[in-house]
Amino acid sequence: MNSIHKSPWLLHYDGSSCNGCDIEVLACTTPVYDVERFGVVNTGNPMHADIFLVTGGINTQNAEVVKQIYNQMPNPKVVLAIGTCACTGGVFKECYNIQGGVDTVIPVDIYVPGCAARPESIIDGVVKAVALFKEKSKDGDFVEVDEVPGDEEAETEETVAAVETEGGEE
Amino acid sequence: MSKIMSFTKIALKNLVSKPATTSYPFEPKEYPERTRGHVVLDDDPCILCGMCMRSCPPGAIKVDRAGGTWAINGYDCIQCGYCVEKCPKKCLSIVPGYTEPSSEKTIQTVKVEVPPPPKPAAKPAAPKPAADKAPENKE
Amino acid sequence: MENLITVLICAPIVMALIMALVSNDKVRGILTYLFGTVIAGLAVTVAVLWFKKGEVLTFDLPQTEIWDHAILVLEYVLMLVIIYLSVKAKKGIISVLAIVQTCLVTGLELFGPKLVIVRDHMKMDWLSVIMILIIGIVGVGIGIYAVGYMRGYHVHHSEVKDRRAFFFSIMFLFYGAMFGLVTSANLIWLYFFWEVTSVCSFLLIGYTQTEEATNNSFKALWMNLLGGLGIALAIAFAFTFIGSVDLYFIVKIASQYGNQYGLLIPIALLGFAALTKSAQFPFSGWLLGAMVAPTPSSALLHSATMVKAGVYLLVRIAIAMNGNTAGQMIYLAGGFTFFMASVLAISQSDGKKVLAYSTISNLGLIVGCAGIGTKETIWAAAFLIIFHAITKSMMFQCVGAIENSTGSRDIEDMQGLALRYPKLAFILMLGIAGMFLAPFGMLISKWAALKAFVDAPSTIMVLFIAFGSATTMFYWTKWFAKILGIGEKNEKDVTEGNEYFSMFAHAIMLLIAVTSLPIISIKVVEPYVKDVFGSAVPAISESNIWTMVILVSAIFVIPLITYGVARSVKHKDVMAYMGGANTGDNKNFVDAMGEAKELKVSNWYLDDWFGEAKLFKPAMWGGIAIILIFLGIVIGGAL
Amino acid sequence: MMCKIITVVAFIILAPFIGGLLDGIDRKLSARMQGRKGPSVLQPFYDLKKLFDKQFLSVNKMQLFMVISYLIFMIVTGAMFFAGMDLLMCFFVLSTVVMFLILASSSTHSPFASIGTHREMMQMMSYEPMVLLTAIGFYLATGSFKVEDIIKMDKPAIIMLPGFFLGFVYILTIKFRKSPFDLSASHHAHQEIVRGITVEMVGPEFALTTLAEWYEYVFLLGIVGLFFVNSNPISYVVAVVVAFAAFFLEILIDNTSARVKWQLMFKLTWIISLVCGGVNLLILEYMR
Amino acid sequence: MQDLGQDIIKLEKDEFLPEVQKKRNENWRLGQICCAFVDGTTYEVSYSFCKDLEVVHFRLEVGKDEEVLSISRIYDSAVFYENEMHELFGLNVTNMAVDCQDKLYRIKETTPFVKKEEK
Amino acid sequence: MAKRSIVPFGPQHPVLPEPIHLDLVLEDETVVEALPSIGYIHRGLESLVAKKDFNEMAYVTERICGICSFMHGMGYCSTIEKIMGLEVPERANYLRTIWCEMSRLHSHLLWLGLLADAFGFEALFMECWKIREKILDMFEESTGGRVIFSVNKIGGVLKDMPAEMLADFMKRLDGMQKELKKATKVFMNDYTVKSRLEGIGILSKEDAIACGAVGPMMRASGIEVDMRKTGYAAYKDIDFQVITSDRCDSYGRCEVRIGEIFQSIEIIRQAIAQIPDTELSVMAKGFPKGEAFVRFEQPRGEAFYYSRANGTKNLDRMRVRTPTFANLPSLVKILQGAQYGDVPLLVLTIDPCISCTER
Ligand code: NFV
Ligand code: SF4
Ligand code: SF4
Ligand code: SF4
Repeated sequence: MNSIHKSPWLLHYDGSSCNGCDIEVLACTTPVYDVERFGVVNTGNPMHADIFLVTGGINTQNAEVVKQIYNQMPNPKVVLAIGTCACTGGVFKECYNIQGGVDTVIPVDIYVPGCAARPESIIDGVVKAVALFKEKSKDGDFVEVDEVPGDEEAETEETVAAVETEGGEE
Repeated sequence: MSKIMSFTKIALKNLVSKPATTSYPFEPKEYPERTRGHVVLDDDPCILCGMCMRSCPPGAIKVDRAGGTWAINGYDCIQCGYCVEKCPKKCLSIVPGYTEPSSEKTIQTVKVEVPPPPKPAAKPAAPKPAADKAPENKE
Repeated sequence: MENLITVLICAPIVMALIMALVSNDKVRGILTYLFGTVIAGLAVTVAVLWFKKGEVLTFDLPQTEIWDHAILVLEYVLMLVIIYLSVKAKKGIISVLAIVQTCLVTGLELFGPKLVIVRDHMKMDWLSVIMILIIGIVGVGIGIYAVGYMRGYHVHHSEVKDRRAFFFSIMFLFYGAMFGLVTSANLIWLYFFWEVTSVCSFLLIGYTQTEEATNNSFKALWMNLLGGLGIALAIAFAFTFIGSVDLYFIVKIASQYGNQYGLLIPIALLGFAALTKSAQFPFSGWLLGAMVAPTPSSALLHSATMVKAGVYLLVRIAIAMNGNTAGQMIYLAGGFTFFMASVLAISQSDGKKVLAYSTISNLGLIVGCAGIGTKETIWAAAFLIIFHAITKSMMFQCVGAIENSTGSRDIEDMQGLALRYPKLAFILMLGIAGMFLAPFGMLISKWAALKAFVDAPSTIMVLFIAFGSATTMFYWTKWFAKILGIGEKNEKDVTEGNEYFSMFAHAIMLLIAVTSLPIISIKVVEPYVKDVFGSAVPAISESNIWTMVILVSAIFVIPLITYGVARSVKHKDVMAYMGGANTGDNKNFVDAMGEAKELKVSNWYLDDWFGEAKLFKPAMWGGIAIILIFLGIVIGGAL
Repeated sequence: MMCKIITVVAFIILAPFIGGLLDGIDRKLSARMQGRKGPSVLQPFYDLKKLFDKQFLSVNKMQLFMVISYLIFMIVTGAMFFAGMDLLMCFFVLSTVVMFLILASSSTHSPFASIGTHREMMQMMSYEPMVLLTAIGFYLATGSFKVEDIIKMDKPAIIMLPGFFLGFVYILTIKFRKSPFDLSASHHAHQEIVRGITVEMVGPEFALTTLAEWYEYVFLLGIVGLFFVNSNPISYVVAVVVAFAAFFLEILIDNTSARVKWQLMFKLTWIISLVCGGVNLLILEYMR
Repeated sequence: MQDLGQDIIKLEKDEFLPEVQKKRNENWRLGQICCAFVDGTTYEVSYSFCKDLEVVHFRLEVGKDEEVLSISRIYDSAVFYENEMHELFGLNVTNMAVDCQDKLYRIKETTPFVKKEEK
Repeated sequence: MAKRSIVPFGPQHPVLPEPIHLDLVLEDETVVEALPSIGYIHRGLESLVAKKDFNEMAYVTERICGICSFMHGMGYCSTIEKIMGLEVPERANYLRTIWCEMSRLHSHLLWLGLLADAFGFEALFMECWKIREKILDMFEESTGGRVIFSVNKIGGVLKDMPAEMLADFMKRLDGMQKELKKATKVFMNDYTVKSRLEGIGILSKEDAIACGAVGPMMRASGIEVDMRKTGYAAYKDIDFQVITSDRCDSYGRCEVRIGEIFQSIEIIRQAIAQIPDTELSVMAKGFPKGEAFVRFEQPRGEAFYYSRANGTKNLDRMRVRTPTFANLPSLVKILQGAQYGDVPLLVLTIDPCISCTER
């Protein structure tokens, strides 16, 4: 049933990264690393994406954006935090406008460390993410709506639930 | 002069020549020696002075004198190399090879046997290899 | 039959007089229903009775002499009316046109040489029957619609003086004039009815008596009078060169001898007159201006029937235009108008304006068909007339009803109409689909026309159609797309039952016409073509027509099934994509100031490309050039 | 008759495979032209399967309904063509097909889809004249609009229709959604309208659209082939070769040009249609 | 390391705008505006103007609750700098051509650069 | 009868790698109003001076941006060097120059690629990034990082480039130059590309000054300003001409940047030829006190660095005014009346770097 591992499409969002990780993500799609070998397409549209790559930490403004994009992605989906900033906030974690890593707003499946994360690490991360799909889709009928998995702190869950659109299935 | 399809030559050349793509995950990548991948501790000379901890910009290193451990969060380290520069004992080095992506942010902890109060110019006591580098769960 | 036709023409005129006296709204409504039914009944009876015989009928009305004299007198009355009105509005110059033509015609009639060949004044054939049915059924439908519409109209436009008695009276008068027009064989009679319709149109355009309306009404008047002058001149030529004012005789002679002895001149002049009536460039301005009139008059006069008088006349004389300069003038003017009007329609956001341009454009196509004047093009023209009349009338009514309910007829305000007013939206969508989608009637006709043009052969017309179809598609599609989409539910629909009655009647008529296209072709259009040309072939092979019919059903059945499928699929609602700035309800997003801002999605109007400011003048000049050049050639060639 | 039914059934069954394979070849070749290794040629099928396996999110229910209709009518168009029916009718139905796609995307009230929709309409307005002219060209060359009659000619139609062929290949660039005219759906590269007309199509819906596009590929290449097919059996081989060559040309154009704006597209396309189609048309009519 | 125009010219508030206007008239472009909050009492606002390779720095010293006149009506591009200063430092800039109302960066904290001293 | 639509452009938008939001009010596809909004990347790292000591700040500042990272580190170090009156050894100056130009190369190539992507020329994008990888390899070999280098320290540099390495780099750059010539020709000559660049986004000379444009943006409007001419680092010893263009449009900006690519190679060539053999750094003793402004020419234009030190290990204030910040007003200006299809392109022609802008 699971066919995503052959065609994982990804969406990249630059949280508050310094561009370092950003351009490395882009570099992955270019000739030298060419992730399209694995069927990866950089879609740019959450509705078409399976893997969500976030670079950079979370700040006041982009928290909402990240949550919204996450919610617009159909199941099954995985989230990759690319770079030290996205993992923990990195060197900026003490800045007044940085809440921390991506996991402060949405559940993160794979952390890819590095400042900047190397294309090789990103590829490794994607490969690991793809392996996760096997488990994810086994989790029963994914046509069912599921709330954001609650493996994070309660506070996170609340905020995420707040942006969930209403209305279940028809 | 404007031409149409002026990229044709390059495109066709690319088409017939070998692609620039590496075969990375299938063949390991060879990093240049200077590559700043991750920080390693040679625990022999370390005196747990904490200099590295204080100088680390993101605060990735935790030095616990009492517990005798030196720990680094690979998911927090930005490979800046400042700790390496600052360490009085020059027991840190930054080497190629990145911290692996994983689904948990693990901390590498190294047990460091601190030699008895150092006598100047004395050789440190016989080192006990601190092999315990098993990752511990952080969160 | 003679008597029946007389009644058909006279009854509406009598009714008009009665309506003029009724001031009570209820009574007017009831009378309209009653009279409407009578007229429709008469029209159908005439059609059925005629069909029983199924052959061309030439006849005279009883007491033709009296009629002749009456018409003579009435022509002067008409002239005086025009003079009075135009002088009153300080546009006296217009009356010159009226005086010249009336004097010309009546002068010839009274003092001119005796006619060599006198024939019957009336003629009935398939084309007349088609027209009678259109006027009788489509027209009456609009009349019934008008009862409800005008009520709503005056609620909305309290500033407009309530002159409904006048309105309905003119409407009925118009029915009569139209019936007369399509059955007359005598050019002088035809000319008279023609003038009556012009005046009716003029009066209805000026209904609201605002400055704009008055100006536009006079614009319509002078342009139509110019056309009238064309007929008057044609009559004059016919008088002097042919010695007959029998339309059919003139056509026959001209088609036999071509451009010898100046025989083509009356044909070209009639064609010219038809161009004005059918609002071809450069005369399109009046039809656009006419959109200030209340919608029923737009539906009745300015799309379904009166403007059809122009193309009707052209189809009548088509055979005489086959392959000569007069024909070239007509088909070039038509093709050019078809293309330009469809291009101009793109830049319009006012629903009625779009319909107006589309009307001009489609009339252009019919004109083009007539100008080519071959069997196939006439086949196509006949179908275009039928489908256009039904569809356009329905759409005008629908836009009018939408305006009454929402207070706007701007296409942008029709966002999500399908949710807000499902019934109106259905009519509108059916109309739009009918206008350009495969496999609806208009498209089949257009297809036939295209094929006919290829066979003609006329490269320029083929190109006009190829490009014009593309632009047509653009403006319809964007309107269609607007209707779907999200909108607020449960808005109040003030459309009255009688309006819906008429609209749904039209919808059913449309569907019947589409599905019975092969039958209409065999029973009506082909015999007509055969009668005119001696033989007939349908422009499109029968197998194709049947496939089309099957497709029509498919286009209703398949979406029905898929709709069911789509509904049964489980899904989860999701926000529309707005770059992560959606505030959650698909209507607002987080703007640059950090606040919620309403999203707006509008259609394209391509003003820099196809705007009126940019293209209207060139289109006018193009039309003028075509007419001047070819009229010059025709007249010059004869001299 | 039997033969026709077989062709139609073959079309309905095989077209997705051919279309998908073409898509795969396209992606592979494009990647190679860009100096990359690229995905496997079967990648489009993996993608399709995955899309069907995804959760179905929907912005507006109307959309799915329109998308299914889009697919079905696309198949009908292709089937009509391969059944040897009237070419002009195929084209007319084709524009109805595009209508459904447009309605599908416009039903969502999404800013990006809306711009995509309008560009799609603009594209339609641009290529429609040439499409109609192509059908007319065939009629003039062979005396029939019917595909079954056209393929019975003893000379390939291309001899009479070089201008139409050029024009048609030109507009194929638009229909195949290739640079420089990939304006409304943004198949390749990143575009200001995100995914344009397909931006709100999620999972299965997007899969259906893709499927319809594959059918369209085959249908359009079929028309390219029609320029060459005649009563000589070898011509079929030639037709297939030419269709592939045309496809390759489109890939090459895609990879060697920037995306132009619709203004330029519209202007160029009409001019080319007018010149290629118009001149050839004049000549043909003169010859008649 | 050579850098032209290192000197910082201290200006009084009333001569400030005329000076800026003069620069503008002489076709200097606005290099930057920088605010610093020192000693918990004063803002140091530095304006740099550049022409070709030259640079001139003007310095205003502003008390905590004092106001600074905006130069955004002279230099359009000052808008971003001034809004930034207002949002991050709480510097009162009056008469700005476009006032973002502290929504330039839309941060959670108010005036993060002067927090410690104020609270 | 043009009707208005509103498009929320961004923050997440595939055509822009970085989040920036624009409210675009459109008539058909013509932009009648464009309101930018930033703050999606704002971190507030300038405030870190209160928490990190001035040496650590060198590592923080180079993470302002991963594209122009090197010069941020260098710019910050220069301010402190200036405050403390440190003489940076010449070799370090030369190495800095070489790395600066390599940064410019990589940044401009990156930009060319993104520009190609914005006008939908995927193959060209790939080609540019393919070439760019070679520079990243050089960076990695010389500094140990592909995009963040961590080689600057107060008083000099941390790593040396031995002569063999420099010679090797030069050889590789020569090879690159050939490939680049071919690829950049496409930008300059291709019909479709030109149709997207010529006459798009006109910024006149006067507007450029009024909007405070800097860098290639300004030079493409015919103003000859290049901070490298002030002679910091080793530029005083290097002979080069400032590249300008009078076209004032996107094509001009592209032209200028392409010119600078080749110029950078030339500068590196000169620097390698002249590099002296000295120490790599001088020791900084004590804490700085005072303030200093420094201006450098980043790939995107002139950047201001400012530090104000008070004699403790923490600075009072550190500020970076980045070129993109200065170019934003120009962006707003050129967006007016543009076509929607050109919006990404116009955003890209200022070569935006939002992370620099917002810090
Ligand atoms: N060049 C550069 Fe920066 C700096 N400073 C700029 O805006 O890129 Ni990230
Ligand atoms: S991890 Fe490093 S390179 Fe990546 S975004 Fe953060 S600071 Fe930049
Ligand atoms: S690694 Fe070096 S600096 Fe760190 S605690 Fe050990 S000796 Fe001290
Ligand atoms: S390399 Fe930098 S970030 Fe990593 S541990 Fe050392 S000082 Fe900390």
